[in-house]
Amino acid sequence: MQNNVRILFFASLREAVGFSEMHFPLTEPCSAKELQIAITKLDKLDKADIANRDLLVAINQQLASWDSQVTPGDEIAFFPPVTGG
Amino acid sequence: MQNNVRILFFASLREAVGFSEMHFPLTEPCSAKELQIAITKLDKLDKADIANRDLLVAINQQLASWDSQVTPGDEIAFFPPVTGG
Amino acid sequence: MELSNPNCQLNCIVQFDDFDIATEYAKLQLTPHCGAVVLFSGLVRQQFDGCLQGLELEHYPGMTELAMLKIAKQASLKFEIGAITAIHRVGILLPHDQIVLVGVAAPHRKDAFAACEFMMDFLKNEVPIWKKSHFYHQGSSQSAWVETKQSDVNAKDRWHGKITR
Amino acid sequence: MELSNPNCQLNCIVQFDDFDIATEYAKLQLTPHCGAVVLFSGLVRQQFDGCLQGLELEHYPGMTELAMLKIAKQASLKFEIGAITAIHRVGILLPHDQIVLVGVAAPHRKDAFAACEFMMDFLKNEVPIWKKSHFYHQGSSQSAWVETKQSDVNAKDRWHGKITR
Repeated sequence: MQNNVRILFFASLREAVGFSEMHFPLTEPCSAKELQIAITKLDKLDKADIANRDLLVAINQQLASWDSQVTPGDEIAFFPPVTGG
Repeated sequence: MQNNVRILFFASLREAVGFSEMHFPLTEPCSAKELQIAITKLDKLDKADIANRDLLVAINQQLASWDSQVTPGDEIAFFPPVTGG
Repeated sequence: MELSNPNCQLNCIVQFDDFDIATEYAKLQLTPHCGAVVLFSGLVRQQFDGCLQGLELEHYPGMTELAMLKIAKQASLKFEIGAITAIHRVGILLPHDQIVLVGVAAPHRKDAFAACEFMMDFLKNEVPIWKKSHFYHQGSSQSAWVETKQSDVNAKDRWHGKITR
Repeated sequence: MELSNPNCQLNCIVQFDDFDIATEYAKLQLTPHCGAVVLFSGLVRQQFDGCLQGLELEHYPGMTELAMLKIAKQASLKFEIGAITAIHRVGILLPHDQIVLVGVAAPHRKDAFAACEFMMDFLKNEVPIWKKSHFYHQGSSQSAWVETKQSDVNAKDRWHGKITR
């Protein structure tokens, strides 16, 4: 059984974080919001100010709400509002 | 000074009339409706049943209302609702 | 003579020949300050259970061009756009043939879409062109003038009261 | 997995390469029973008083394609259409370059216009692509991430409550 999640950052958030991908230990399901709060406390994400950004979240490549459930093994992406088209 | 108008017919009306163009004597201004009624009485337009058709009228190549004024020398066209596009 | 926006390029043509959408698009693409191009192409749709042989398009030479240009001028005043191209074919057309092209270049997509739809809604109701269908029915060739659709009248009427002339 | 209309051909692509609008149009033109094709092309618009050097487009590989297909499936259920083509470019693009193409073939123009606009309104809000502007300012090269426009959010929101999922 998997015991972590893969976390991706894009665009201005990726630049603020300084890297595009990390793994984070997770053994129990939690909400996307709880995961966001948990990683905000990491030293290496200190300067990215994740808590105070207007972000979207995707779980397994689908846009999700902040109370959606994250399960160990999932791919989670945090990113700013999109500007394609 | 001119003493007639050029009258054009298009599409199903042209087919009903049997020709596409005629001249009609006109020495005084009248309304488009009055002109329509006048030509309806012509023997050669008898079968076209102009009075009972759903027609549009253009005066000098501009869509016009039935009370618009027709002046000697004008080009008048009668035709069914358009179906281009 | 109707007013138009002098900063909007207007190009209205009636022709027997086919048109090339790529050529018209390439011109629109170079319109200054434009980020959006919307193209509408109207095609001869197969009908009569596949028995349509073709469409014959009759028009009023002279007035057709004036009527198209009048609509394009109205669009240039009503929307923020940089160029309009409108080409309408006449003559005999076969199934899948191109009938009409309207292309609009604009800074933003909302105006490009709206102007293109406005052009088509008025072309359908105010330009002196008539279609006659030629088709097979029970073994013989027949023809019938296309009837006006109420949906086309309604499509035009929804713009009323909003038109800048 | 979202439902879609099995009679509607869906073709969604993300690519670095440029696309050819004539090639995509030629495919749409052959869609059975279709009388209307609407194409939208989004271009890199000159900005910053002519000092834009280019746009850099970043995306989320994998999710981008899924998100585009999801919107196309919704459109295929919501409108009476026969085919949708959506191509979005990523990478470095220069002024006047093509960014995105959405093409829709439908029996009638109303659905073709509506589906094309629906696709664009949702592409702008729900597909993970981000633009960064590179421009000259006071003699030096600078860059800035493009901000979301409220008008794009509003354009999407007007469809809410009408969406068949």
